[in-house]
Amino acid sequence: MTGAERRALFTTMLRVRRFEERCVELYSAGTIHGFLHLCIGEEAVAAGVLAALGPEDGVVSTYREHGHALARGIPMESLFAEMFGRTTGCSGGRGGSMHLFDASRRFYGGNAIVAGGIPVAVGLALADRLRGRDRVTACLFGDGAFAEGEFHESINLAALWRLPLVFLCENNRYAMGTALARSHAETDLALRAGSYGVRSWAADGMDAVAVQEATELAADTARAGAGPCFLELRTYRFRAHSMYDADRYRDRTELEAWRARDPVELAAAALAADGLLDDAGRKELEEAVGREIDDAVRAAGAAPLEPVEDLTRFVTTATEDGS
Amino acid sequence: MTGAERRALFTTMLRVRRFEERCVELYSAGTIHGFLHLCIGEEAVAAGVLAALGPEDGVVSTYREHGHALARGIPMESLFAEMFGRTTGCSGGRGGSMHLFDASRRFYGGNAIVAGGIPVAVGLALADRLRGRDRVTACLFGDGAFAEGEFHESINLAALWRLPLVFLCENNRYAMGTALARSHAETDLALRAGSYGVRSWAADGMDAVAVQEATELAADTARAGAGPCFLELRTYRFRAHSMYDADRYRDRTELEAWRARDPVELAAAALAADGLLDDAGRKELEEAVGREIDDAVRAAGAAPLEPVEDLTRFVTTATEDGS
Amino acid sequence: MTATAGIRTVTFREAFREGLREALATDERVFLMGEDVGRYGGCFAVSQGLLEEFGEERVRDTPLSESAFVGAGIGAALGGTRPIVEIMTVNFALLALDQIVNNAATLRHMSGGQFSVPLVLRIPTGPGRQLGAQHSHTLEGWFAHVPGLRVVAPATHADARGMLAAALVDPDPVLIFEQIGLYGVRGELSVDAGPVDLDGAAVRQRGTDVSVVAYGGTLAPALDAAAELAAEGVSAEVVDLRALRPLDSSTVLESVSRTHRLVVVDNAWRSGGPGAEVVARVAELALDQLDAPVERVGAVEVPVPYPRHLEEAALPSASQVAAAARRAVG
Amino acid sequence: MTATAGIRTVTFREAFREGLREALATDERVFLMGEDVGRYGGCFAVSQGLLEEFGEERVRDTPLSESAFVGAGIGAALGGTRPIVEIMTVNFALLALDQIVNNAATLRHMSGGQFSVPLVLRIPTGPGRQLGAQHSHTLEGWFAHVPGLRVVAPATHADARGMLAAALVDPDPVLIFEQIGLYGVRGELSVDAGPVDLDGAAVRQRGTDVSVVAYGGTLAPALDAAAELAAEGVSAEVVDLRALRPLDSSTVLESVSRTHRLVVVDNAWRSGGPGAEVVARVAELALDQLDAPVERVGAVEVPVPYPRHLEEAALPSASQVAAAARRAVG
Ligand SMILES: Cc1ncc(C[n+]2csc(CCOP(=O)(O)OP(=O)(O)O)c2C)c(N)n1
Ligand SMILES: Cc1ncc(C[n+]2csc(CCOP(=O)(O)OP(=O)(O)O)c2C)c(N)n1
Ligand SMILES: [Mg+2]
Ligand SMILES: [Mg+2]
Repeated sequence: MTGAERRALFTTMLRVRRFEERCVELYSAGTIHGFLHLCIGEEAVAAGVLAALGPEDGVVSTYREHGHALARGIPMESLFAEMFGRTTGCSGGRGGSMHLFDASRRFYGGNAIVAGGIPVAVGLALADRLRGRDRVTACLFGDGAFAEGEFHESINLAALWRLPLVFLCENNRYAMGTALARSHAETDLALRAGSYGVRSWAADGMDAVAVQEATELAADTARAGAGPCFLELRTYRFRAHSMYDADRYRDRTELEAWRARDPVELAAAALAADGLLDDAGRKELEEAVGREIDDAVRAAGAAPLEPVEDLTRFVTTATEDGS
Repeated sequence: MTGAERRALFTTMLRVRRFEERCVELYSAGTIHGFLHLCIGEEAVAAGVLAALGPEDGVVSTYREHGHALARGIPMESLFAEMFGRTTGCSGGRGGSMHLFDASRRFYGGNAIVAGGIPVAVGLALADRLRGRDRVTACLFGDGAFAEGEFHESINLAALWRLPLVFLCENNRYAMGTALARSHAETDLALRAGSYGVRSWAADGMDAVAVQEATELAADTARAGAGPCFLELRTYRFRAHSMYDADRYRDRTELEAWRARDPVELAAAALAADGLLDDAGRKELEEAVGREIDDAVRAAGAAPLEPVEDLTRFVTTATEDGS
Repeated sequence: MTATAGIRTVTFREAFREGLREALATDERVFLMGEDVGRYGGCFAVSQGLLEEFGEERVRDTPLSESAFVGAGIGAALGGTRPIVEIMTVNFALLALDQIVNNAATLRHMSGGQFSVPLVLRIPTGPGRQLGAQHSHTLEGWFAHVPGLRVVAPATHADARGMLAAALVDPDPVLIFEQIGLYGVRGELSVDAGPVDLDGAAVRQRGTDVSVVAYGGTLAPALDAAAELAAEGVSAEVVDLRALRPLDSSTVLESVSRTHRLVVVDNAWRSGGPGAEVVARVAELALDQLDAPVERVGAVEVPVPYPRHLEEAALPSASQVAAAARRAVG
Repeated sequence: MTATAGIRTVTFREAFREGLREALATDERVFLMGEDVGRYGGCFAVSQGLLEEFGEERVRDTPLSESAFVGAGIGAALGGTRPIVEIMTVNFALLALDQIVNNAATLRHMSGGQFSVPLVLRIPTGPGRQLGAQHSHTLEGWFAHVPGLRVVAPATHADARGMLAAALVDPDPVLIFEQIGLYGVRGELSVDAGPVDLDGAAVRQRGTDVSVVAYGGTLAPALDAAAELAAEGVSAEVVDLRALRPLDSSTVLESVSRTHRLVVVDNAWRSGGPGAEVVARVAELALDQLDAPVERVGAVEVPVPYPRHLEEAALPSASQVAAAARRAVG
């Protein structure tokens, strides 16, 4: 991987980290509402996975999708605007944090039902196969989703039909307050996925380079017609499940051990070691990201709210125009 | 296994076979209605599995459960009566062929939603654990059910909680008209079940002795607290999926190859070879079974229909007495 | 299939199949998927022959995985195809409800109008075949509750033939509830039958004394009841709702404003069935038009029992409809 | 929790928790299971502390597997225990509908009365927290459609405290819909509060001019509206349904026979919501008592939007109830 690519990964992670830190402030200030799930600690997954995809590929994600959305290239301004409920939001303000969508970037959300996006991803891949299009669909979900029947039905279907799909399980070891070993009789998720006859392996989810390389391999395999791949990305969330969570179910020492492998700082250190990022460069980048965020928040905050008269828009095509 | 036990298995299989043959006649004659799914060809599973269980153990089955019900000891008369819709039926006539129940024998049906009984079986096993009772629950289902999410959620739950449960997958290679390899990316079901961290193996489902021995081992393991076991019983249905099925999706040569391993005749031949059943004995048995069926059909046919005024009984406890 | 002067006699099954064949033949984006739609020919033989004609990529047997293949239909619709997904019977649709409610019905809205889900779900339904409590559900009312879905119930051969094409043109999800009990019923169909309008109820028989509102599986008993009533000198108007969502209340209201009496018939358990909504709309918008208490004819509130005599007693019938109409007429 | 002379002030959350603790303490067959009910303390902190008190066999965290653990609750109920299963919110109950409809509601009937399913499902519900289209469903009406289920919706502290004990005594499945928005609301509760009757609506406020029928999450806006109306000289009677199945229509009919005007309020989409059934019963059984068109106040037929101003506009409010009552009074 080139130095430029590694720097790009780092930049993405930094943007995600600072973006979400700002989200926390805005939530506390009462500017963002509803549920807010942060991926702080998991930025390497977002950066690595999305860097491995092409613009024609599809992406299906969960309610913990800020990082995926940013890494996919959705502008910060439209993400903030979405969370502010403004018309310039990436979902027109209708969705909020859990429902980020962007048709132009084939970003299919933003699904708040655990595992609910997985069958949809199977269908996107099926459509590509049927229409003879050379693209893959990347489907992101958590370790908790792996316990849902919908995941199992879906991976069997995708494997059976050898669809161009990559299952990306973001294993942060918890589903809300439930630890992996309290959700799964067998906790080696990559091993289990292999039982569906798909290529399946795990990668270090704190290392963006490893994530990108693994995802590239998986995507290439799927694209080549060898059927879906499953990738378990082992990571950890540094913050609570959502802004409502008092986070009483985790051991502080466990958290600290994972924090020692902070993906942003790991990448920074590696770049520094290879002479690709010095203190001045880091500072410059931080400032640029800070400005990007400030500008985005300002613009999003100035964007209009949808008039109440338009309430029934977007229910069906017939009501699209508020009629 | 003793000769007496082997003869008992054979007798059970013969009773199931002749019982179902009579069902076909009664269906054609318009005496039995609704859906009727036969297990002809799969009798070794019914005989072997049920012989391995004790009277306190629980049984959960599917709509293809005549054999399981008979082998569990539910009298023929109450099974016929059920299919005739009579009050003396094992479900009071309310259920029909797909919904055979018998509380006194811990036979929990009779579930017509594919995989729908599996979570219930998990709960029965959980109750035994919670109440400190030394029993196991046997859960029977098909190869098609293995594709349903409910199966996967359930086996994970049972394995996670190490419940005294035996999963018995009656793999007859078809789910209605869909062959195993068109339902499953990986067709080795026992292998896949093993990925849940449960003991899992396959047995010859045309050999009642093998089925009984495998089930005994599985039940003992589960009873001993080692968690659930999964058993794949490889078998074949000789008849169509149901009485509605024109059976156009199977190759006749495949069918004939399996018929050559008819479980009833295999067992008869083995008994004969070991001097445990001669022609006279077989004839005597056939006659006894024939009489049992004749008597049962007659008694069932003479039983009363429920008065229409009682229509709303059995909805809730409050309506139990038709009030 | 027999033809005379532009009209032929077909079964509902043939009418549905003709719609399917035409859809597959005229739009290469269309495909059919579901349990046993291919090799088996469809649980009710509706798709018989289509696998042979269109191949297994476009007539696609699925594993038993209702949630996954309905969700895959949603994704495939998002991906630019036109999936027709068959759920073998409505009883198994419970397993796919999350996908239908939370994705199919909702994606357009949640995305601020960016995404359409042009999915067609075919859902055979209808009790009355002695299949017992788990296989006799009538649940179209549940789906009709959900904004973002369109719910139709063809009760004539022309609707059976033509609703699919119209549904495929709709950029939003359409659920077609097909009456299993009608599949074998023969009736006339124009040789050039084609797409029909999905919106709007239809008055199937004009009358002046009482409005009988039915749809799908209850249109036939409603018409039978009307015939029975006619013999007694009671003129019943029979309205076929055709669609439960959007519900065309104006046709119902217009009819009631002439007859001043209302009987609503469906196969669902009475409490909270689709009939309740029809009654509620009239009570809101045309209360003063009613000259008699409203009558609902639905299923008795019991899981459908297996024995024929109890099943018959549990389900609505033409004679119950006629009796209700008589009470209304007073 | 503060106490004076036999009365203390508690939140709904505390009232629910007290019911749970009592159930676990007094009957060793009782256990609680669901996603995050244990270590997390319950998604809404209702079961906080119970794991520590009763141990992990009886306060049982489950994997994300709604169908399996609800079905396991059914099996455990059949097996002689008294499971209380929490579905984290009603939005996820869609994934368990098959188990609820086809097993919990049906096993007694299908087995000819041999089996009881003494299962209690706790289902937090209620929109209005800006959670968007997938997390704001109001679906208790669907469950109320199904024979074999009992569906209750506590709207007072006494009901929150006492319905669980009554539900556990019931040999059939009981679904308790808990209003998330009420959890933090304080109110008075007797120190010796205990089981309450599960059947029967309650008149929460007497009035003479109009009957406002509500339950669960809409009782508070209904009472607020009544206060608003009282200030204008309109006397509204407020009926709390308490249970949606069985539905106590007699209390509603009795009220309407005095006020001659009806407003029904629920949080569901109007078409096919539970309010339709209330209206239908009145139109069937007491049409001649109505002096004005019936009014329904429900949610606008749109997936619930995220932004506060749109969400507020989509959901029913006290002022909408008051306006409807004014229209009814004329
Ligand atoms: C079907 C369903 N059940 C429950 C929930 C509530 N819930 C939201 S996130 C979550 C945990 C999911 O864990 P995981 O899949 O590991 O993803 P993570 O949150 O760790 O990213 C739960 C239980 C839900 N949204 N959907
Ligand atoms: C959830 C569900 N989907 C579809 C059906 C219709 N159906 C009944 S049996 C069956 C095939 C089941 O196959 P398998 O599990 O292998 O059992 P078998 O019939 O071979 O014994 C199907 C599709 C059903 N009853 N339930
Ligand atoms: Mg997780
Ligand atoms: Mg099979």
